[in-house]
Amino acid sequence: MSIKEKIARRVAKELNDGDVVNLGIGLPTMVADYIPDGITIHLQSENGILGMGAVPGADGYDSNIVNAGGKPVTVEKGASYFDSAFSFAIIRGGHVNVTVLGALQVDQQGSLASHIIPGKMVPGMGGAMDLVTGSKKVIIAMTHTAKDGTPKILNNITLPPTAVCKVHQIVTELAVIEVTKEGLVLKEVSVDTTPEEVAAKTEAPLIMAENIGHF
Amino acid sequence: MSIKEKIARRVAKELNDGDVVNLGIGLPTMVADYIPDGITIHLQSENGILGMGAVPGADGYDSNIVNAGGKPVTVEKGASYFDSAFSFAIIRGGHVNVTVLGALQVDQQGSLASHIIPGKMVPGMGGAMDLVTGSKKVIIAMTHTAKDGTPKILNNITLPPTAVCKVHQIVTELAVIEVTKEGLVLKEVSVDTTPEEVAAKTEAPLIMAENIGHF
Amino acid sequence: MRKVSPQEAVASINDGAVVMIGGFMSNGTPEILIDALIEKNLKNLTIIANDGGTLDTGIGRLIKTGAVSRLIASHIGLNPLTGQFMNEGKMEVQLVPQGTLAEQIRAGGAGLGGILTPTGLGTEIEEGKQVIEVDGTNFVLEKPLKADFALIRASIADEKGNLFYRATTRNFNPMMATAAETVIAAAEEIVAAGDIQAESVATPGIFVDFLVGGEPYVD
Amino acid sequence: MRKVSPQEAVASINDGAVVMIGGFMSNGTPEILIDALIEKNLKNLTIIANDGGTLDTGIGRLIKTGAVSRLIASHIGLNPLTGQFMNEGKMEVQLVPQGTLAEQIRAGGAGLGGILTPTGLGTEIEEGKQVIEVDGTNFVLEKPLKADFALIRASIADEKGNLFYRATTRNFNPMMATAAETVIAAAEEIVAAGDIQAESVATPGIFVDFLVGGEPYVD
Repeated sequence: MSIKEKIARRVAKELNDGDVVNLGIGLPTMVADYIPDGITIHLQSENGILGMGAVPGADGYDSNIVNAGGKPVTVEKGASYFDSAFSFAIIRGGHVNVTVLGALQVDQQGSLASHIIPGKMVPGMGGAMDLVTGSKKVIIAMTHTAKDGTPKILNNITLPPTAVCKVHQIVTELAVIEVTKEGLVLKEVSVDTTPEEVAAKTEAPLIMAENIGHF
Repeated sequence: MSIKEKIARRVAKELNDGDVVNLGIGLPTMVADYIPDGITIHLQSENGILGMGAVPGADGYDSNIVNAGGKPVTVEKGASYFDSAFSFAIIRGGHVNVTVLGALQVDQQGSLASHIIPGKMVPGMGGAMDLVTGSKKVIIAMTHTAKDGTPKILNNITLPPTAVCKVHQIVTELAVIEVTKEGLVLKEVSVDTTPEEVAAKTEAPLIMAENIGHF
Repeated sequence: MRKVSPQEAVASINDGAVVMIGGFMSNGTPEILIDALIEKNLKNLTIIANDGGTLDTGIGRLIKTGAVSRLIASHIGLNPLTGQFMNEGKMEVQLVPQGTLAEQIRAGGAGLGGILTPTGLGTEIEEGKQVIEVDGTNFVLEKPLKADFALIRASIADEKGNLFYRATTRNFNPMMATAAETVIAAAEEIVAAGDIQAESVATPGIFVDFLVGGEPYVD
Repeated sequence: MRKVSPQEAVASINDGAVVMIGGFMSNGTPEILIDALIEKNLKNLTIIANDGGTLDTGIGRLIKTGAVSRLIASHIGLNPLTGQFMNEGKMEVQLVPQGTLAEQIRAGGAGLGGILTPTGLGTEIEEGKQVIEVDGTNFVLEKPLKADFALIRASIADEKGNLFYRATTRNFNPMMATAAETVIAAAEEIVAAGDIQAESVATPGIFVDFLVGGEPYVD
C-alpha cells in the first residue's frame, strides 16, 4: 500500500454514517475507496453535486457530469445537481460534515496554507477557503514532511494562510493529530513509527495523548 | 367604465413590448386587461412566476399555481417558477421594467406610503418595498384623492414611508404626473377635467408640461 | 433522514421554539404539520414565515390557537386575527420586506453574516440597523435568520429526502430547509430515489431530517 | 430575446469589455462563443470566470490569444499559460475564493450592495476590504460583481430563451445570466416554448438577450 493509500484509509475511519463529505483533489479523493462497510456517506462536489459516485468505467461516461477537478464522474441514484451559489451555501452554511484536503503547511493554531507559494505556485484557492471555513470538521490529509524532509506541521505557518484556526485534525502516514485549544495532541501513530519519531519530524510541540493508538 | 378601469387602461399604455411587469393586488392587476395590441409583456409575480397568465375560467384551476394574493392563476407557455430568493433577485436586481402599485400617499420627491396606517391598518409591506426599490420604473396607480376628497399627492407624505424617492409616475383617474428632480410635472389630464381642477385636488405644486395631453 | 408520522415529526418541538414555516398565503404550507403542531397545545412559539396565513388555512390556524407569541413575516393582511392579537398585545409582530426576509433566511442557511440591501432605506425598516456605505451608496445591513425547526411542504419527495416543489408552492420552502437545526418536510407523494430528475431537486435530501407523507394533494 | 449566429451575438463586444464566462474547468463553458470571440482579435478584456480553463478548452483558448488583460477567477491551476502570463506581467489575475465569487456575482444580479462572509478572514483576501462585526463575529464585506456581457451555456433553451442546464454544466451560468448588461446564451438544443418543465428552468428567458444554437453536444 502506498503512503497515500495509507493516509486515505486512515482518514476514511473518521467518517460517520450519513455524513456529507467533500474530498479535495488528489489524495483526499482516494478516501472514497476506503469507506468502512455499513457506512453511507454523501459526497459533495463543489461544482454542483450531492451524491457523487465512482469514476466511470472504461465503457463510457457522460461528460455533462464532472467533479471539481473537471474529470468525469458518475452519480448515485437520488443525487442532485445545483449551481455554484447553492453549492457554497451548502459548504459555507455548515452543511458539510467533513472536508478532507491537502496542505503545504499546518500549524498548532489550526491555520493552514494550501493555495499559494508566492512567486512559484499560484493555482488559486478554488473552493478551499470556503470549505475549510464552513465545514463542521476539517481534516488535513498530507505527507508528514515535505519531500526534502522538512516539517510541514509548524509552530506558525510561513506561507500565506488559506484559513486561520480552522483545522480540526491532521492525518499523515505517521500520525493522527488533533488540533485543540491547548495545542496539537498526538492521538495515534502508525505501527511502523514511534511518538518520538513523529515529534522529531514535527516542528510544533506535540501533546502526547494518554493512550496513543496505532494504525 | 369605472374609475379603476380608466386608470388601469391609461397605465397599460406605459408598457413597452418585452417589458417585465409586476402588477400589485387590486387595481394594478386590472392593467393586464388593457395591454395594447402588438405588445407582449412578461408578468412577474413575486411569489415565484414569470409568464403569469389570466385568471382561470370556471372550468377548473390548478391550486398549485397562485398569484401573490394567493388566488389561482394560469401561466403562459414558456413560463417559469422559482423560489422567493430568486424572485426578489429579479425584483431587487433591476430586472423588472415596470412595477404598478397603489398608494395611500405620494409626494413631490417620489416618496410613497402604502403599507401602514399606524394604529389602524397594518397589513405589512409584503413585496412592495423591494418592488419600488428595485424596479426600473415605478408607476403609482390610484384615485387622485381619498374618499373624503382630501389630496393623496402631497408636499411630503405624512404616513410612514414605504420607500423614499422611488416613484417615477403617478396615474390617477384625472391625471398623468411625472416625478422629476424639479418636482411633479403634469403631463396629461383626463378629457373630463382641466389642469386647474387637477392642481386644486393636488397638495403638491404641479409644473405644467408644455403640451398637456388628454386621455 | 427518517420517514415518520406527523406526530413523531413534531415531537421534539417544545414551548418557546423558533419555527420557520414555508408557504405563501398558505400555498405551499404543510397543513398536516400545522395540524400536528396544533394538537400539541404549545405556547410562546416564534414563527418565521412569509405571512400570517388566513383564518382557515396555513399559519393562521396555528395563530388562532394562541400558540404564537411572536411572528416575523412580511404580510399579515389576509388574517384579521393577526392584527387583532398584535393590537391586544397577545402577539408581537415584526414586519420585514418580503425580499429581505427571503435573503435573511437564505443567508442563515448559507453561512453569510448578513446582506446589504437598498430596501427599506429611509423607512422604519432601517431603525436600529447598521447602514453601510459601499462605493458611495448606502445599504441596510440585514442579519441572517435561523430557526430551531423548519416545517416545509413538497409536492414530491424521494426515499432519500430530495424534494420537488410544483409551481408556486416552492416560495420560501427551499431557503427554510437550509436555515433550521431540524427540518421536517411533508410531501404529497414519496417516490423511489432517482425518480425525481436530479436537476429538478430544489432541496437535496441531506437537508431533511424527518419526512412525512400524506400531505393533501392540491389540484 | 433574439436568435442569432455566434458572430452576431458577440458583435457588440469590444476591446476593454468586462465579460463573464460560465463554466467550471470548461464544463458548461460556451465553446462556440469563445470561438466567435477569438475571431474578433480583441484586446484588454476583463474576464470573470471560475477558472482559466485549460490550454485547449474554454477560457484558456481565449487567454492564449492574448485578448485577456485581467482575469478574476478562483483557480488557474489547470492552465499553465495563465500563471506564465501573470508572472510576465501580460495579464493581471485577481484570485477570489470560489464561494465568494459565486455570491458576488449573485449579489450583482440580485441588487445587493454586498454580502458578509467569514471566508478569507485573516488571509490576503481581506486586504483593503471592510471587515464588519455582526453580533460579535467579524465578516469580510465582499462587493457585488457585474459585467458588460455574460457568455453562458445551456443544454436546452426554448424559444422564449428559458434555459435548462444538464448535470454539472450549470455551475456559474445561472448567476452570470443575472449580472450582466447583455446576456448571450449558447445552447445544444432549442425547443418550443413550454417544452422545458417550468419548475426546471434555471434561467428564465427574460435574462437572455441573444440565443445561439449549435453548441456541441457533450455525452
